[in-house]
This record gives sequence, C-alpha cells and structure tokens, in this order.
Amino acid sequence: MQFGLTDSQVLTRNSAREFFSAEYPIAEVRRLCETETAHDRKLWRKTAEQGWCGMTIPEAYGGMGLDLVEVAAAMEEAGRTLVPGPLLAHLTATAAIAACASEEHKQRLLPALATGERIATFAVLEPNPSWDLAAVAMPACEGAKLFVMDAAVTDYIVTLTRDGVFLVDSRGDGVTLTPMPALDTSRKLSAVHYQSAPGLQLATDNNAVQRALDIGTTLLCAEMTGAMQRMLDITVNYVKTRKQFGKPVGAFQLVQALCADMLVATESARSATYFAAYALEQNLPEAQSAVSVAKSYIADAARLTGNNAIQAHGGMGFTWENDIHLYYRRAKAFETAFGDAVFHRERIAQLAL
Amino acid sequence: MQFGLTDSQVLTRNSAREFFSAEYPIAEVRRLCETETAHDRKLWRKTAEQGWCGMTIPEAYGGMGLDLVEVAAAMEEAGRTLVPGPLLAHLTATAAIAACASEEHKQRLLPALATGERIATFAVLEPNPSWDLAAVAMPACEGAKLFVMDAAVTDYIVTLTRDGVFLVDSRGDGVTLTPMPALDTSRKLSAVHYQSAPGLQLATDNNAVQRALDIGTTLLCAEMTGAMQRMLDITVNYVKTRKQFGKPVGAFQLVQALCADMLVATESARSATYFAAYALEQNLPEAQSAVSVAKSYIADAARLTGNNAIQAHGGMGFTWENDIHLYYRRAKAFETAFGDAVFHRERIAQLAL
Amino acid sequence: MDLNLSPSELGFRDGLRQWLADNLSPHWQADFAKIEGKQAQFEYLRAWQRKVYDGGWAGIAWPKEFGGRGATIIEQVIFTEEMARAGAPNLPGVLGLQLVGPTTITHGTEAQKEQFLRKILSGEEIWCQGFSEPNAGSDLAALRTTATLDGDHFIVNGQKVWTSYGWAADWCELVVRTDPDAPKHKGLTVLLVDMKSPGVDVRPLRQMTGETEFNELFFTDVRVPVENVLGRVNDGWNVAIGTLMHERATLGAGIQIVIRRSFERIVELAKSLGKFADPITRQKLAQCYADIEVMRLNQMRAYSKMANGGTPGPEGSIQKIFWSELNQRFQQMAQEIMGPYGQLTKGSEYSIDDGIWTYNYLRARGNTIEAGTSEIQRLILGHFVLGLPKSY
Amino acid sequence: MDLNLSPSELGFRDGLRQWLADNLSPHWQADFAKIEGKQAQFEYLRAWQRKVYDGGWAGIAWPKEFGGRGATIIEQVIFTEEMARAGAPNLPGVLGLQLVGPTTITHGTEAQKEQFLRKILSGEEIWCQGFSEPNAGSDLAALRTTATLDGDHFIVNGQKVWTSYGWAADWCELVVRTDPDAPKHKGLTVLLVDMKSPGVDVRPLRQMTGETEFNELFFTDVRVPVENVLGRVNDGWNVAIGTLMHERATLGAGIQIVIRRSFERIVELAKSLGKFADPITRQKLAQCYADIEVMRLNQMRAYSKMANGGTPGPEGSIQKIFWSELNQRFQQMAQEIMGPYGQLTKGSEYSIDDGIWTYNYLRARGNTIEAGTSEIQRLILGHFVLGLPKSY
Repeated sequence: MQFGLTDSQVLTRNSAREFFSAEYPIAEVRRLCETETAHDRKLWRKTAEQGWCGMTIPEAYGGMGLDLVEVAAAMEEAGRTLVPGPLLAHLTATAAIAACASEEHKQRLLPALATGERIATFAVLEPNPSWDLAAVAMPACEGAKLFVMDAAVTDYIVTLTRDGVFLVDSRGDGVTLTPMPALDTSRKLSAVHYQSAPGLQLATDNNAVQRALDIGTTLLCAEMTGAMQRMLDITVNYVKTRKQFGKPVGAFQLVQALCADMLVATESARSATYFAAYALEQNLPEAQSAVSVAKSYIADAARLTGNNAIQAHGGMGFTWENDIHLYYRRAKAFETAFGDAVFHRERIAQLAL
Repeated sequence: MQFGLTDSQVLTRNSAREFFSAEYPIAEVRRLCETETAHDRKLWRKTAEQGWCGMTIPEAYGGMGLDLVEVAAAMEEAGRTLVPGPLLAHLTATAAIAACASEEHKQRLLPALATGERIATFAVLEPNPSWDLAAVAMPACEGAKLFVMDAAVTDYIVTLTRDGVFLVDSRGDGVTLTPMPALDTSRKLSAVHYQSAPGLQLATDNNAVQRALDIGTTLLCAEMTGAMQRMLDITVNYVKTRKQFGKPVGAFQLVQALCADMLVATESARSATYFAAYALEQNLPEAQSAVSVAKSYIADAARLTGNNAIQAHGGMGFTWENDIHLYYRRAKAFETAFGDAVFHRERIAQLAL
Repeated sequence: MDLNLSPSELGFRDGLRQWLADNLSPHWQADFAKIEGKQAQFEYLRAWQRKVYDGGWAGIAWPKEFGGRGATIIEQVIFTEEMARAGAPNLPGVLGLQLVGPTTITHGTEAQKEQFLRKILSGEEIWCQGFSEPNAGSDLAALRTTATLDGDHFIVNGQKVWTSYGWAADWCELVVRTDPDAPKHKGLTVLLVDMKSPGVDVRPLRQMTGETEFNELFFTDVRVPVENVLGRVNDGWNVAIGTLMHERATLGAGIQIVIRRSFERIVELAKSLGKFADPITRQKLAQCYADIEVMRLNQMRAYSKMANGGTPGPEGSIQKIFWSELNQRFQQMAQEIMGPYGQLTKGSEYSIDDGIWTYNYLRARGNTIEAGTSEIQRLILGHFVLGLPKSY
Repeated sequence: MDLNLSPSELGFRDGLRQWLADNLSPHWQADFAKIEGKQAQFEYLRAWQRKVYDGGWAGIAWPKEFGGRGATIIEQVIFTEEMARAGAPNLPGVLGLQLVGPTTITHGTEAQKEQFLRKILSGEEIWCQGFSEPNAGSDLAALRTTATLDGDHFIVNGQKVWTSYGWAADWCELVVRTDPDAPKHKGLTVLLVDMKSPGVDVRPLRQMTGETEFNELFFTDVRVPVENVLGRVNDGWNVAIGTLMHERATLGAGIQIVIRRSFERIVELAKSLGKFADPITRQKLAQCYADIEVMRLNQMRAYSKMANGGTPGPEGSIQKIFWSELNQRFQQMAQEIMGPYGQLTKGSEYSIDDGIWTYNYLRARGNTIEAGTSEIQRLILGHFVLGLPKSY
C-alpha cells in the first residue's frame, strides 16, 4: 500500500509544474482574465503540444491516456498557476466523448481534440439548475443551457438532453451564445440557446457520461487543491515579512492559527482529491462517493482557505493588486460547479449510508 | 426607549443574586446533585419564603406577580449559581395553571403553589419526543410521558394529552415514576406512566399553555445566560493566574480569543433572553419568534461557551474537581429542553419569514 | 426595560418620516443611475446633503450651538435606521458629520469651529481621514507620516492608505508624527489639511471587488499652518482614538438595517426560486434571522447603556465582531440559496438584482479587516474588557 | 499510488484475522461486563495481552531481536485497524508496547533491554508515563519534579498528573529535572522507576466524565538506582520528545476505526428513530461521513510517507487536530440525532446503548486537550511546519 505518487506520476507532476509556471505567470493570467474569452490561441497551442489537452483521451485516439491520478497531479499544478481558459472543460468533455461515443465517432472526433486543434466543452445546467442527470429536461436540441464553461472558444458542446447526449457545433446553425459574466474571470461562462440545432447523438442515455462528470469534478478538485496551496504559500510568505507591533505578523498566534487551518484544509483537500482520482481510475465501488466526499469537503475547505488568506493579509488582502482574490474568485465558482456541497452530501447519503 | 433593567428590576435581580449565591454555594449544589432528587426541602422552603417559587403567579393568588423581565433577571441569578431542583419546572407549571385553569381551579390551586407548599411540574414529551403541541398523542391519562423534570419531588404534574391539559397528582393512583438518570444531575428527569390516572381537566386545548411553555423556555434561557456568565468568569479568573511558558496563559492570543468569543456569546445570550421576556410580557406580536430566536441562538452559544471554558482551562477543565463541567452538563440538557435549535428554527421560519 | 419610543422619540421619528416623505423622491435611485460620471454622481449626493441640512437633519447629534440639535443617542439610532429603511442616499459628508465634526467640537479652537463646522453640515466641504498607512494598519500608532515645524507651518511628508472619499475631499483629518523620539503613542499630532495644498497627491486604491472605494494619499512637503493643529501638538493619539471608538460603536446601526433589508430580499428570492419549502434552506434562513435579531438587540442594549451616560468604550468591539462576521455568514448563505446564479456579476441578463449579491459577497470580506480586524477586536475585548494581559 | 495491500501485507492481515477468529471470543464483552472490580477486569485484559503475546502479535513493530516482528508502518496500521474492527479488548500494556518499549530499544542499555522488554510484551509488567505536571502541561519543559544524585541513587521528589494506568503500573517512565540551573529544555532526565518503591503514592484523578481514567503520582524521596536512567543524564528532553511525536502520529489509526464504527451505529440509530429521511439529518450524516473519510485518507498519506523512510514529525499535528476536532463534531451530531434520549446516562432503561453516547460526548472534550492542546498543535504547525516565528 502506498498513498503517494509513483515515479511516473511524480514525473508528470513535475513537468506540469515546470510548464504551467513558466507559461502562465500571474501577470499573463491577469491579462487573459481581462480579455473577453480568457483564452489565448498561442498559449493553447503550446499547452496542447505538451499533450496536456489530450490527457483524458486514450493513446489509441492520439491522447496521452494518462491514469487519472496523473491527470489530477497535472491539474493541481494548473490550478496552482490558475491556468485560465477551457482546459478543464475540454478535459471533461473529451472524457465524456471517450466514454460514451461509438467507435466510429471516437475515431472521427478524438484525435483533433487530443491535439487541441479542436476544443470541446459540455452543457448540463438549465434555467432551473441541477446536476442531477435525471433532472435534465431540455429536448434535443431545443432550449437553453446555462453556465456553460468557455463555450465561446470551443468547437463542440457535449450537450445533455432528455433524449441523450449530443455533440453540437458551437458555431453551427441554431446555436447562440450569450456571455454570462461572473466572479471568476479566468473561466468565462455562456448561456447557450439551441434552436433546432443539429446535433450528433453520442449516446441515448445521459448516465453514460456520469463517470466523465465525476472525472471533471475530480479535476476541478485537483485544480482547487493547487489553488489552496498557492494561497497558503502566498500568505505564509507575506506574514513572515509584514511587520506590525514590532514583529512579523506571523509571530502572532491568531495569525498562525489562520495559517495552520489553511494547512490542514489544503492537505486534507489533497488527500480527498487523490483518492477520488484513484478510486475512479481503479473503478472502486466507492468511486462516486469518493468524488462527492472530495467535492463537498473542498467546497468548505477552499472557502476557509480563501477567507483566512485574505484575513491574514489584513488590508493588503483586500486589494486588487494582491493575487489572492483571483484564487478567491475561483473558489467561489468552485462551490457550485459540478454540484454544490448540499448536492454532493445528499449523493453521499444515497450512495454510502 | 431603554433596553436595560428598571430600578425595580435591578432590585429584584440584586436580591436574587444575594439570596441564591448565599444559599446555594457550589459545594451545596454538588452535594444536592449527588442525591436522588437534587432537592432539599429546607432550602426549598427558604427559597419559597423569599417568594421565588411564586414569581409567575399573580398577586391575587398569593404569588409575586412579577413582570417577566424581573423573573428572567432572577432566573439568570439562579442559573449563575446553578440552583438545582424543581424551581424552573415549578415556575413553568404554575404559569401554565395560571394561564389555562378556571377561576375556581386557580383559587383552589395557586396559593399553595405560590408559597411553595405544593410543587408542580409539567409533562409534554412522549416516547417519540416532540415539542410541537399538535404532536401530543397520549390520551387522558393513559400512557407514558418522558423526560419530565423533577417529577419525583412534585405534588402535581400538568399533563398535556390529546384531550387537553390535565392536572395529575404525582403520587396518586395510576401514576408510576421511573428515574431517567441524565447528564445534568442538578435537575432529575423521570418517566411518568399513567394507568387510568385520575386527572383534573384544566383546559380542553393544549394551545392554552403554549404561552406558559414560551415563558418556561425564556426562563431556561435566562438560567443559561447566568451559567454562561459564570463559566466566563471562572475561566477569565483561571487564565489570569495559570502560568505556562513563563506567563499567564491568558496572555496568549489563542486563549484570549477563546475568552472573547465567550464574552460575545454571553452578552448576546443576555440580549436575546431579555428581549424574549419583554416581548412576552408586552404581548408583542413577535413574542413567539423572539423566544425561538433566544432558544436557538443560545443552544449554540452555550455550547461554544462551555467548550471554550473547558479548552481554555486545559487539563484542569477536564477534571471533576473544576466546576465548569456542572455548567457544561446543564448546557447539554438545555439544548433539547423545550425544543432543540432545529425545532425552534423551523418555528421561526413559520412565524417570521 | 422599555423598548417603546418615548413621546419625544416618537415625535422625532414621525417628524423625520414626514420630512422624508416630503423630500425624498421615490424614484431617486433610477434618477441617480442615469447620472454619468463619479463627480456628477457625487454632486447629486452633495445636493441631497444640502437638502438634509436645510431640513435641519444634518449632524443631529451635534450641540445646538454648532448647528446640530443635540439629539440623544436613541434619536441618532432612529435617524440612522429611518434613513436606511427609507433607502435614502448616503450623505457624502458622513466622515465630517460623524467623526471629524464631533472631534473638532471636542478638541478644536473657536476659530476652527467657526471655519469648519457649518460647511461640514451643509456638505459645502467634504472631509476625509488620513489614519492608516502601508506599515501602520492594526498597529496604527506605528505611523510614519511626519510633520516638522518650519516657522508657523508644519511640513508634512508621507503616505496614507484606505482613505474613503479621498478623491472628493476638500479637507483631511490627518494623523502625523511630530516627535520622532517619543514613544510611539506619544509624539503624534492631528492636523487639518487642505487637500488643495501643493504636494497632496490622491490616487485610487483598487479593491478586490474591482471598485475604487478608497484612495491612497501621498504628501510631499505639504505646508500646513500651525493653527490647523487639532487639539495639542503631540497629543494626537488621544484626539484620534475617540474617533475610532465612535466609529466602532455606531457603524453597526445602519448596517443592521441594510442587512435586514437584504435578508428580506433573500427570503423573497428563496420563495421565488422555489427553495423556501426546502428544510435545509429554511434552517439557514431562520438561523440567519436569529443572528440579525441578536445583532439588533445587542446594539439596542449598547445604545441604551451609552444613553445612560456612557461614552463608547472597548466593548464596542462586540458589535464590530458581530456585524462583520454576521454579514459574511449572511452573504455566504445568500450565495448558497442563489446557487450558480449567485456568481453572476453586474451587467449579465441572468444575474440576480444586477449582480449586487456578487459584489456584496466580495465586499463583505473587508468587514472583518476595516475599522480594526477581528483579531484586534478580540484582543481588545480580552485586554480592555476582560482584563487579560496585553498580547500584542 | 496504490492502495491495494501488497501480497505480504495481505498475508499479514489474513494471518491476523485468522488468529483473531481462533482466539477472540465473540462474547468476550458480555463476559467482561460480568467481572466485578477494576483489578479483576484488569487481570482479564492482561490475560488477553498474554494471549496476543503468545500468538506473536504483541509489539509487532519492535525489531525481531527484541521479540517483535519488525512490522512495517503499514502493517502496524493494519494491526491497529483490524483489532479495532474486531472489537478486540484493549491491550493494558499499550504504553509499554507503543511508547516505553520503542524508546527503550532506541535509548536503553543492554541491561535495561534485557530486564524490561520481554515483560512489556507479555504484559507481565505494566508501564505508565510520568510526563505532565500540575504546572507543566502545554509547557512540558517547565516540569519541576526533581531528582538529585545521592551516591548511586537519584532521590526523586515531585508530582505528576494525567497518568494513564498509573494505578495498575509496575513501572513508570518518568521525566525529572536533574539540573535545576540549566535552561529549561536541558537538565531533564528520563528515569525508569519501580512503582513499588517506597515514597510513590498513586491517587485517582477524577475527570469530568466521572470516571477515573487517569492518576496523579506523588513522589516523596523515592530512590531510583542510577542504572535506571534511560539515555543520558540531562538529555531527557530528546528521549521524551520522540515518544510524544510517536503518540501524536499513531494515536489516530485506532480512533479512525472507532469513530467509523460509531458512525455506522448512528446511521442505524437515525434509521430506527425515523430520522434518516429528514434532509437536515442526511446532510449532517453525509458531512460527517466525508470528514471521517478525509481523516482516513490523511492518515493513509501520512503513514505512507513514514513508510518511505520518514520518522514522525511535527506534521503529525495535522492528524491530531483533525481527529480530535472531528470526534467532537461527531459526538455533537450524534446528540442532535438522538434528541433528548442522548443525554441519558448508563443505567437508564431509556438510554441508547446504555448511555455510552453520553460518556463519549463528555470524553471527547478531552481530545483537544490531551496529547497537546489544539492551540499548541496549531502553533507547532505554524512554527515547525510553515516556518513562522515561535509565538509562545
């Protein structure tokens, strides 16, 4: 038994850390957040060239076919540098296609998605938003999907309907996108209106993509773990140097307790995330509840970490100039994406109790 | 507008403080807790002589007829010294009789209850316990009432049944008491089994005693406020003198924060309690929700205060010798008595939202 | 205990209500929203203050001789609550009215009172405060902005941060160090500084919300005449601390009403979103309602105590801790009820109440930092109220 | 990452399970409950330890040469979890097995190893620890129990508190001050003290639960031969600190299983009390389940790290904080689910599970105090893990 990364997983993580921190310095992230799409084609191409866009696609279709623990390790690093744009949505959508499409469709679609030449996202929520797949009510492909991540820069939208899973051309006929400006500016949301939109049916049953959504949830948790670690690091660094009353504020017990609680939360988030990835990878019977454990725990832990980070900074934590708020905004978006804590706790009650 | 005690209310409080602290020193309380009933006839008589047992009975029937803010002020002092035995149950039960009985019954019953010659308690909960009066299911007077406070030392039990409110002789035919030993040893609970027990019908509708239960709830809150104040005082005193690492532990920020939070909780409990008493006294439309605000807030605030008190004491807080646990036990009993926080929050939602 | 308003308090309240009915346009918010530009918006608010002043409702707590009406603390609370309840515009001269004015009345010279007070009331002159510095936040007494005497002027150099209304202000109540050799709480002086003086530079300070509610002030060889010292030279800590205590004690009254109104709105939203029947949501709402009630009752008790002859003391930290942490819990709860819609910002057709909830969610993080962090407030309670040793 | 047990780990587990099936009476708890008197109960448990020893399962982590089996950390965790899962009796010599034994193996002389180790394993001799004192709790290094050299003996005087198994112990690992002039972390020495020595007085220490789980030890001119020094004279802090770190790191493994079993029971109770359909209760239970899972996963990660060659370090405080505070939240939740029945104590016909929940509720308060308070654990994380300045 070994709860830790294997050598090859460490290798993946290290190269992710190197790549993302070199290519996505925070100034670049801030610049992208101010753009309409938070997406830069050149950067996306670079990211794709390293294979990161095809992490969840099997090698047979041109992807990296990484195991999910490795993908999580890479996404933790992406979260640490707050990689903006459609990476997470793309990984989730491609996992969905890989999971539910026919062999023919996979061979047709996946290679270009693996190389990042094409970008995909997925659409679940409707005006009365629920992450319960049984609540999907929109007929194919007629109506509105809301809160769709990064739709504006994608080619395809994996769309859940009451008639099953459809692949819809994001720029095709009968598809209208409306921006939904939100707190987290690093990942833009859109409303997608379908009006007799032609779609390629990938599966007749939405349950075929439940696993892909669980993968997406887990990768979101991995990102957030990286973000929590970064907030902790920034904060510890600040309180070591910031002085009040003649000493570093980190020498005051109340500030140390804020930091200690961030540490406990961050390490716990990491444990929960890696286990969820492992359980999915191994198809353990408790995989779904492991994902819900991670998501519901981290919803609270990330908020605590963000709150403490701002608080420990004092006034400086409340400024635009300080990077904490970028992570804080993402933590807010995290809370509801892929289902909020109440949703996942109810799911635990159903699956595990 | 004046949110504070009037001169006469201050007078009542001061004489309560003087009396209870003189007559119920903690050693005496501990001694009584170890007895079967936590009741001492001599002490009860002394207490009654001062009029405290008749506080909620109108002067016309031989009581003190105090306004409820005064009664709350007195009970805060009783709570501070952890007065054991049937005082709270008696005040609640006599308020119920005063509220719902006929003139003839009041004249017959109340004078002896006002002088403490007779003692009363009340019975609401059944094996499937609920404080919702609509859930009272026991027929008159046949079945079981549980968690009845101090029944073993009383003469009467004001018994809620689905046929209305009955006064039952605690020692009469068809009434069997079984002790229910519990955490708070200062106030003993009994199961009361009724088997064709003769009872005097006081009211046909249990709602006639809802106000009396709200009064009981408020007095329980007042007691708990006094208990919280006492836990705070004991703790502050201890951390000023206890030294570790070369200084009083009260000089450490984490210990100060524990105490500061106790202070906020205690002051807030006091505000909520006095307003509930005032609102009941003035028959304000928001009186019931004010009671539920106090009860639900203090359930959490008292637990926090108890937890912090023990924690700030370190190992000493975990000993039998330290008085904190006596208050802590009462805080535990407080949580469910007269309805727990979930019950009262639902009541707020119904009444105020 | 008597929570009814006295006849004179009732008269005060009804008079104010009548005045508001006569003078506050019911569609002012729509009018205001149409005004373009920060300065023009500010002038609208200044005109409102002038109206309030003309009606005799500005600086009501000030003594009559200085243009106030010597209102009791209860009347002040009534005023704050009624203004909030009516949704009236903010008074842009609030810092002058609530903080600088009263401090000047206590510590100012006759000439200063003559020069400043009337214009504070009318809104003709707007005041800001220069207290915090980059290296003097919680440790305010560590401030480094200096003033050195040069003939009949002080020469001021240094930097202030977190100054509300800095960009709009005509004058600044500035705390400076006049004796660098004295212990840090000694050697401070309060200067009344003309913001149009050469060498004063006002820059926007952008918050995490994206707004620039505050400014940074830079002072480079700014000359301030000695007659603009407020109180005595090197006694600035005592002059300034009264202002801070007052801020802590009274800030809560308006906020209480604002949170209560927001709460009523979120109950409405819960109902319209079909969530009000959900037991989990009901628990959250009821718990929040109870917290708001407790805040209100705590404040009433505190004001009653002050009305009985107390001045705002360190126990004001109880109110500060309570409202700031409550507002954070409340905003979080609001987000939970709104679900994914809660994150949408101003300008989205899908956002609820045009994204004000998103802004409020972020803004609430500042509550436990501004006007003294929660950490400092707890240590103030520990040391000054409970008598524990100083721990910082 | 591989959470499957390796073939050898599986073999270890299955061997233990088989041994437990063969040797642990399924109705031992009923048998045990019938035994009257603390001493007789203790002898029952001692006989159990002897059985475990004879089966080769005592002190599994000890090197083979000293009678252990050199089990890996993962095997130790398996052992703890399996024993807890089977509901096996506690080993009354736990302090010797887990703390004193390993410390003696590291620091002891050949003679000490010869004299003590085998009897620790078999339960023939029971050990306690004398660490905390009335004035040395969080500040352990401030301890005042003295030992002065008198020929070939130390003369010990002082008092210890919070000693588990003090009343049953044959020997005590005692930390004493041997050099009163040295800085407080220096000048300490660990002595191995025969509890039957004249001048040793053991008194029960009653906890808030009403039980006397701990003892106070009083030492009056107790003579301890110099050959009973463990490690070097005046190096006692280094000898003792390893024991403490080990305690923090490994205490959680058994507790995790105990809480998990309690949790399963409370789910059952929620169902039988008709509360499992209530959405509020479901949320509470699920949140608690998630917390328990996170605790388990945190522990697995920590043990894996230790298995990769680490020794227990200050990050063990993460586990200590997590399990202690989780258990308190769990007990509170259990109370909320049981409603008024939760308060009933042992002996009431109405109590649930004979009042064990009530006891557990009170007992849990000690969790954030014993083995280092939550405050100290957070400051350890701040200073030793995050590198912040020392703050106490």
